Amino acid sequence: MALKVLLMGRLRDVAGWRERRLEPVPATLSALRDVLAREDAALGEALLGMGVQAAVNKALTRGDPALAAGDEIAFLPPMSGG
Amino acid sequence: MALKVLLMGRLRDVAGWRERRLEPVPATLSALRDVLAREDAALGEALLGMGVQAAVNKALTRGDPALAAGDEIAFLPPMSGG
Amino acid sequence: MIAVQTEPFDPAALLARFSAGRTDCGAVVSFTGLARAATDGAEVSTLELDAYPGFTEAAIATMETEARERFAVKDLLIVHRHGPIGPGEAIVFVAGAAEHRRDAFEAVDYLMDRLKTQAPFWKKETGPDGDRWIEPRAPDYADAARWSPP
Amino acid sequence: MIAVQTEPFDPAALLARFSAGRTDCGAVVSFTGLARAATDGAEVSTLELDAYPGFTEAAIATMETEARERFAVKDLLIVHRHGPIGPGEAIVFVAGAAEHRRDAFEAVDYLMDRLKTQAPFWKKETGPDGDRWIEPRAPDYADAARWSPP
Repeated sequence: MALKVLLMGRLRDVAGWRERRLEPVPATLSALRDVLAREDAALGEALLGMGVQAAVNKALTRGDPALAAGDEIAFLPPMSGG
Repeated sequence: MALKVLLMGRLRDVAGWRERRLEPVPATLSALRDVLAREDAALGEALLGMGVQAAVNKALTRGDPALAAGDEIAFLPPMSGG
Repeated sequence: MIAVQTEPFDPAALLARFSAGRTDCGAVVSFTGLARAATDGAEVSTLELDAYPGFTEAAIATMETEARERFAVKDLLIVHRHGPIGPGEAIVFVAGAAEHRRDAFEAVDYLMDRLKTQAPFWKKETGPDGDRWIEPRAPDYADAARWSPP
Repeated sequence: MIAVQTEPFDPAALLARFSAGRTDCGAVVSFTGLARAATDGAEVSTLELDAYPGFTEAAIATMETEARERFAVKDLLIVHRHGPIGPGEAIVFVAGAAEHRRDAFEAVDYLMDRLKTQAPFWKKETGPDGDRWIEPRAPDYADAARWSPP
């Protein structure tokens, strides 16, 4: 099983995609960022931008969690409702 | 022409009236209070109660204005809308 | 706009009319004051508000003017009922529209503090335990004191 | 109660339903956020909000729970739209009912500050000058910082 990667907000415009499956599964969140940055330097930079957070399986995460097949990773620029 | 005297709120319950005409016209607001107090001591006391204000011709007044025939005097306990 | 009336009014209809066609305002705040069925545990069957015709409208109009001077609002609406009011019925409706929400919140909050402590109405609650006149509570005066003098 | 939906909604109808039959609450405060036709002078033809299904609802539900713990409210309602939204249409509606008005005002004010800075939506304005992503403004973060941490 692959990893599911989601981009939200302006990250979608930077990358030109919203959702993809990724195989093989990188071991950690930072390894996933590296894989994406090697393919698309602009996206790699945007993922490290001010206020961009990551959620693993719909829970906000801090640090560098390990990833497993079937996980859903979302990259979230600053949020704003209302 | 007489003076028109209005009572609002709980002053109406104390006095048992809401509006009356008064003749002769007392010279000042304090003289009017004295006239009313002589007729009804409970009302006289209530008129001096905490937060009771007076309006002459629908304008709040401070001090002891002179009164004239045709004036409308209202005694106003603490106000509360909403 | 202000209205002081004995007729019941529908806060939702007022909000609909107040908000209609606003493409210049990001924020509409409304306050509805409802007559409660009990105060401090004592049952209330009717709330009766007396107004002083002419004087009451003028005082509320002054409050509205001062709120417009104080906050960056595009529009304000104050509707206040008097006469007998049953539990669950609306006593007052205040709405504010502004480009940004802080002005709308503060204008409505400010007007309610002013109305509670300074609007010329006198309120009597009638219930099975008799009548009682309602005057502003200590927190009402404390709330009103949060705003600097005009 | 919370709802996150793409369907348009009518704030007045929500207020009517939210206020109906309340004889235990003296105060109902509502906030309606409307899509503006222009931001900082730039014309906006459409506002588009993206949500993250599941994650967005959960984050808003947490905010509602925290507001209930923080303020003495009897009821809260949050309705938030996503997808494309035209000028003048409602984006968000928040209502709070409380025995006393301060709790109702503060709960709605608090929820709007949280929603503006922390609700998982991403907003894009589309107009004749192109697209732009909208992120919280400095005053939004300042407003949110007024509340002590949970």
